[in-house]
Amino acid sequence: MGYINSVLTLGCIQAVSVLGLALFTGFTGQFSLGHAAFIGIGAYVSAILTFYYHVPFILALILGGLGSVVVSFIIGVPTLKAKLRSDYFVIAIMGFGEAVRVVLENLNITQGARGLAGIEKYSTLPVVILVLAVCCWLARSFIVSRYGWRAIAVREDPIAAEMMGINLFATKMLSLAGSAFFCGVGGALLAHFLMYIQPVMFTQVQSTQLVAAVVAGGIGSISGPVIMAIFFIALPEMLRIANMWRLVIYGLVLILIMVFRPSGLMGYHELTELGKGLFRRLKKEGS
Amino acid sequence: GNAGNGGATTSPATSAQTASSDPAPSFSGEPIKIGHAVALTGDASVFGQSEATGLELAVKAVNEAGGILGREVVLVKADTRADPAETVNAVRRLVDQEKVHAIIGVAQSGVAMSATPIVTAAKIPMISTTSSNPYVTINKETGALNKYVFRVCFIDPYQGTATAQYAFKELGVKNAAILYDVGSDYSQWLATYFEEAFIAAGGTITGKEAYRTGELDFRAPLGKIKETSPELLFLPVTQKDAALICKQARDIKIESIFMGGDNWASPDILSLGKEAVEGAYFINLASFDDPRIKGWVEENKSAFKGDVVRNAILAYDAMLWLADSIERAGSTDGEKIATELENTKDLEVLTTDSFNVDPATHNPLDRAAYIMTIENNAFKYVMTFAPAVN
Amino acid sequence: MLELNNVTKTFGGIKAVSGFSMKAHPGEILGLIGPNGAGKTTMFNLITGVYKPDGGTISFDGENIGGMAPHHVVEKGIARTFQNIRLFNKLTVLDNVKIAFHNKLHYQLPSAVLGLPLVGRQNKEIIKEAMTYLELVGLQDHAKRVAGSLPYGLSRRLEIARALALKPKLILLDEPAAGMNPEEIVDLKELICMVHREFALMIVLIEHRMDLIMSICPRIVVLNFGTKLAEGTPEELQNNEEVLKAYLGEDYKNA
Amino acid sequence: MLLQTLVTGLAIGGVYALMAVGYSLVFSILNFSNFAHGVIIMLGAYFGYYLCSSLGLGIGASMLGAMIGTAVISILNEKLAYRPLRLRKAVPLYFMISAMGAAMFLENMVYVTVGSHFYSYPSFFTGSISIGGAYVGLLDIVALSISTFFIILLTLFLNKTMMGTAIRAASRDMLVASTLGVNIDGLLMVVFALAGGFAGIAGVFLGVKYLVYPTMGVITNKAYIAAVIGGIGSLPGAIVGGLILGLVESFVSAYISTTLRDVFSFSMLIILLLVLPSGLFGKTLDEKL
Amino acid sequence: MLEIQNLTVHYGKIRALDSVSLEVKPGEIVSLVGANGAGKTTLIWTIFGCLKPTSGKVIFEGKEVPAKPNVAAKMGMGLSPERRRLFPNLTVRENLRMGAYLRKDKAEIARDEENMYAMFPVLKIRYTQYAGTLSGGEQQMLAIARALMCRPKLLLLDEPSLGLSPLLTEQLFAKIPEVNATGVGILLSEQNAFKALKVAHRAYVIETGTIAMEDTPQNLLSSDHVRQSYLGFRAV
Ligand SMILES: Nc1ncnc2c1ncn2[C@@H]1O[C@H](COP(=O)(O)OP(=O)(O)OP(=O)(O)O)[C@@H](O)[C@H]1O
Ligand SMILES: Nc1ncnc2c1ncn2[C@@H]1O[C@H](COP(=O)(O)OP(=O)(O)OP(=O)(O)O)[C@@H](O)[C@H]1O
Ligand SMILES: [Mg+2]
Ligand SMILES: [Mg+2]
Repeated sequence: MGYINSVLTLGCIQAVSVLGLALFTGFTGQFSLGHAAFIGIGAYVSAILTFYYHVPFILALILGGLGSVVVSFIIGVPTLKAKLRSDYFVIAIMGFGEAVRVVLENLNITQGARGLAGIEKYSTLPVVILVLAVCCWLARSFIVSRYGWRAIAVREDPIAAEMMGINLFATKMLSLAGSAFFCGVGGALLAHFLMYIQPVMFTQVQSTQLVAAVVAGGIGSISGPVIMAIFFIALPEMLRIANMWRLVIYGLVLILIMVFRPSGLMGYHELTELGKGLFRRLKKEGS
Repeated sequence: GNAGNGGATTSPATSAQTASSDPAPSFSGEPIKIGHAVALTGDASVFGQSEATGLELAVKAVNEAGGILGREVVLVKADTRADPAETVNAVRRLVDQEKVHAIIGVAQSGVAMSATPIVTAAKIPMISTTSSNPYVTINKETGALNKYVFRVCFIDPYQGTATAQYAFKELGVKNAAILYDVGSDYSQWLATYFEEAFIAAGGTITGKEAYRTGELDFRAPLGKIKETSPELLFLPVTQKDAALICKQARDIKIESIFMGGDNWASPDILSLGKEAVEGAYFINLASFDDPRIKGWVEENKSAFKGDVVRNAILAYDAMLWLADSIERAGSTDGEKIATELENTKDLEVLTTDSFNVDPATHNPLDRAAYIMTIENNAFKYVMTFAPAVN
Repeated sequence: MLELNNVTKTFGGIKAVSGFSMKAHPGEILGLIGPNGAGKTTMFNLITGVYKPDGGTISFDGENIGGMAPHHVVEKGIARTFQNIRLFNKLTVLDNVKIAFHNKLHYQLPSAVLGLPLVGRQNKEIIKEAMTYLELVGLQDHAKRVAGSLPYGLSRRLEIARALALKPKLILLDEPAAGMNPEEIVDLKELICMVHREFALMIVLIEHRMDLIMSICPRIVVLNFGTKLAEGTPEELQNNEEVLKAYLGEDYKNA
Repeated sequence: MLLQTLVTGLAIGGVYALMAVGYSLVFSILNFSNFAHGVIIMLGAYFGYYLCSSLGLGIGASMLGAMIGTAVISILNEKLAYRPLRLRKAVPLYFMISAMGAAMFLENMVYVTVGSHFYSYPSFFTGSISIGGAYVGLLDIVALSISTFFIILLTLFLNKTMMGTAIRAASRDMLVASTLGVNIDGLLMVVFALAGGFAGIAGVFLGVKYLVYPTMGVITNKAYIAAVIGGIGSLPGAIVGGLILGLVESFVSAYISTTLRDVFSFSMLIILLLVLPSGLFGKTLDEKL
Repeated sequence: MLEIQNLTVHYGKIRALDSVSLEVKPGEIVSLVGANGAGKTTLIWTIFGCLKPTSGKVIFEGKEVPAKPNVAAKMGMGLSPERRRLFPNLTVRENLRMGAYLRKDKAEIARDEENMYAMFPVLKIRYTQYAGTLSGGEQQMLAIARALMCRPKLLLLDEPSLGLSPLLTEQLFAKIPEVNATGVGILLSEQNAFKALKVAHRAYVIETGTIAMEDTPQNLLSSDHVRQSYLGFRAV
């Protein structure tokens, strides 16, 4: 029980972060290999708040998310304003992720590489599911609103979008900040689940897994990435019997998904019914 | 040089060997399940894989000697990749799914720390092989003892102090520099304790440089260190980094003595470092020259066709310690086992005749610090060094 | 009123537009023709802020819009279509139009993120309105199709619908009849005249299909090598030797 | 120390450059970041290691062998993980994910089959030359010259031959390129063989200079950054970017802080991109409307 | 020289072509006339092997054309595609050279290149410019020129007059018979139906994926149906 519970909890926590990247990558079309940094910021901000200052968990959770939002402006404003090509942006944000880790390793309050131990445990499965549900609602609402339309337009054709009066920078920045918020919340949940955090937990490998879940789940879908996030956490566990081979298989599964379902689990599915249709679909998936 | 205890006592390993010719003992009751949470993949798997061999031999020996409480001991492995999040799943799985009675392994301090809450809640004793961070067994904030968490290795302050004092007193080094990995908690701790102890002993630290995990080229920090011409360069880092650092230091003509921590104790450092590590010193948890374990190492090598690292030896010790405690507890109740683990006295294990545990810290007492050197591309035992603790 | 004054744009030595001046009045349909590479599209790009002019001024309703960011230009009431069609290919036809209303909705970020009912209500109304634009161009039956699967001619109409949905004061059409046969051009002609009437629009039209441009533009500007070659009514231009030589070809004399 | 820092920086930069070239090459045709490149470099290091230490071949032969090995792996990688996506006209994002899958697969295959031990090559080019008090490793000189030589060769190939033109053409429109008679499968085989071959050279140099181990491909991240500095897809850019990154790193390490080095090189990257949004040699081809 | 038998093509579930049969005889100019979405472009891509038909065959000079465009090119077909599809990152000159990718005769290629410049002088002025930055009409000229550089036996032109000025359109339609006179078969899909019919030897009318009529241009130009649906003469 406890084991399944723990895997599910981790899966849902990952899903919250993946939801964030789904906004940025899936709906705004911007690729990123640095979002683990936002998870890290959220984890550290919230953990420091509950650990040193005994801030209530709910508040710490939200502040964790907001902390990531603040940091997202540091990378977002210069790079998105400069209209970097997407590949350049990827590398830039990858470097940014590393830089954040360096900072975490060198601060006193984070206790550096030694890690922060003794964080209170608040992230139980019900809590995590509740947060995930709320986040799904927020993300969905965002997507079906005019802010989501703008993001989708930017993803489809930035130039045409601009000619329709869409401010590219504002749209991308809003998505980045939103995704940072979700990742921050995910990080806060993670910290209060593991009860111990270390900068090495927030590497590019972690960012990669977020991207993998988003793309395998389907660009332009909310439900797909969430399902895939949980699946990708559970997969290595299911493969534990295969022991050494499990990561080999994991890699293979990733390729197979791309080869046989190139638009992901739910690729563009909710997209075609943008607006009312999307709502119907989510309901259907829910049942 | 020879191991301190000199004469060849019959180690449990050798007795296990003789027992193997006997017919297989018959067991009664449910087997006792021991979980092994270990990095089988990832960079740390060099240690993890070897640790697994040591534990397998230990379980074999215990079973051949009739098991524990007449019951067979079975081993369940779970891969941690040395990653804290992964470890939570691995340990949960061992505890909840496999229903193990005790856990051995969790070799890295960070990994052990993320496992601590789980085993504490489940009341499953856990013996860590090589997590040397003092706060694995003790809660840093409250100072309270983690009742179910133990370790078989010595802790970082002890190791840092031992190396510093040995360098100052025995090698007669008056100034030293440090190059460490900021991304590794182990390296950070050891660097700190070495620095403190070396200064306390009367030496000077001429330079303290750091790099980040994954670095391959150390010429820049080494260049800075070279300017300060230290007599000794302390490298509390992994064997891979150590080998590279030594090579590159010699390339840019740094003539200092190199010294390292227990992480150096992998044959890799010899094959990688070659001439550059000649004459270097490091501290170890066991000496391969020790006649007590020489035979065992050979046995392990022939059984698993691989190099043996210290984790194998520590895992073996941990298993014997655990077996003895369960036997004395008379049951597989976690609480009782933990109490017996805590009260272990003068137990005969692979590395020593009298293994004692400090009930206040769950650390082993008087764990010998073996000073090793590298000579003719081989490890050579120098002495067993007991640091003066104030 | 759109007013270009002495506008210049060069690309590494090539003078795409040089010292060009022109005026377009509210409610006018102005034709813009000229040989290939004369600088017509560049002119549109300058007006909409894709390029910054190297010299001269561009003003719209008295405000200088030269070099303004494209999304601000749109806010001033200027919309355009593209010579090389640019639709949101993976979205449906309806979504393509719907997005044009993004600035016309009244809710703000907090209510959007919380998913308040008013968001849904407003969105629904917008969809209805978007449908009327599709009907206008005759695409109502294709509303649910993916825009990328439309044939060339229909894609052009969708672009026009999308531009109209921005409710501009001025619309710039870059070769709207390209890829249409004469019969379809007749339809397009009617469409343009109708929106011109209904929305009291100012239209600037680039076109190489003379059957369209000669019949709906009372005034036409001819561009050559980035400068104005001639200006006048269709009849005047059809008898202008220079225009015939540079652009229309001798055949047109008789037409 | 200044001189030594300079030399150190150039030596590291040379390695980055070599790694960046193969990455840039694949990018220039398929327009995606081939994250499997690092792993193929790692395999190159293993191939070379086995050839020279188990079979006792010389460094030249080992390098050639490694190049052939990685070229084959690289071609297989394309055929199995990218070609199906290509046929479906998938967007670059999907290629990147497939590449990540391939990287994970290959890296863990090495763990399972070879194990996680570290290896070091027998010593080659061990000497060093002293120039005004700075020690220049012979290996670094050899590596830098060999890589410069190959990169020049490759640049000539891409810009001066019909096949090179076809590669650049196909990078924008494979379908139309094939209607002109270009055999896309064949072309990509050449491209991936070349990228693989470069990965092989880079792997062997990395192995000789440092070590061989399963996760050594991670250092390729630096190569990606180098490629961006130079402008992705530009081969001269890859060289210059690599050298610049190497120099910045070694100067920051030497004069500011080793641990904060990555923060500095990252900030430099951002500032550079603010001034030159497509890197030093990258071409911005603004789409004409 | 080109024979199409019962070609049916689907996009997913949508049927774009339904059992189309058509023929281009050696030395012939054949026009395709049809409304937007009738399936002309689909037919042309399928002939070239870029789309896989659900059923039916494309036979070129007695051999079946496989679904491999590069093989079709080798067999002697050339294409100027709809929407131009130039290589924007190559210069004008490199685009032309790509047209001659399969040819080996260096001197001939150079001569043909000069011919193209003679036909479209503006391309010569712009020969080092990236194709992506050309004006729409200039791009169209380059697309046609690139197809001609193939020296094909059969030339497929999909809306070649798109975006060309009236003057250039005249010139283009004057050029088509010239090219044809050198023995090149031409299949022309064109919205400018008058011109397309005037220049052709034979023409097909495509309506929603099927061949509705096949006749000589004279007959089609005088057909009421064609006049009303494609030439803009509305019934009063
Ligand atoms: N980015 C650019 N770089 C270089 N030259 C350019 C660029 N953009 C346009 N040009 C050149 O400027 C000239 C004007 O182009 P423009 O697109 O405005 O022509 P146009 O009048 O629209 O022609 P068409 O009728 O063929 O579309 C062309 O000769 C073109 O090659
Ligand atoms: N990628 C696609 N996916 C789905 N349907 C498509 C796709 N491309 C074309 N179609 C459909 O196939 C039919 C034929 O289109 P095609 O482009 O061949 O017409 P066309 O005769 O060339 O029209 P036009 O004159 O406008 O270029 C149309 O109904 C079109 O919507
Ligand atoms: Mg134009
Ligand atoms: Mg068509």
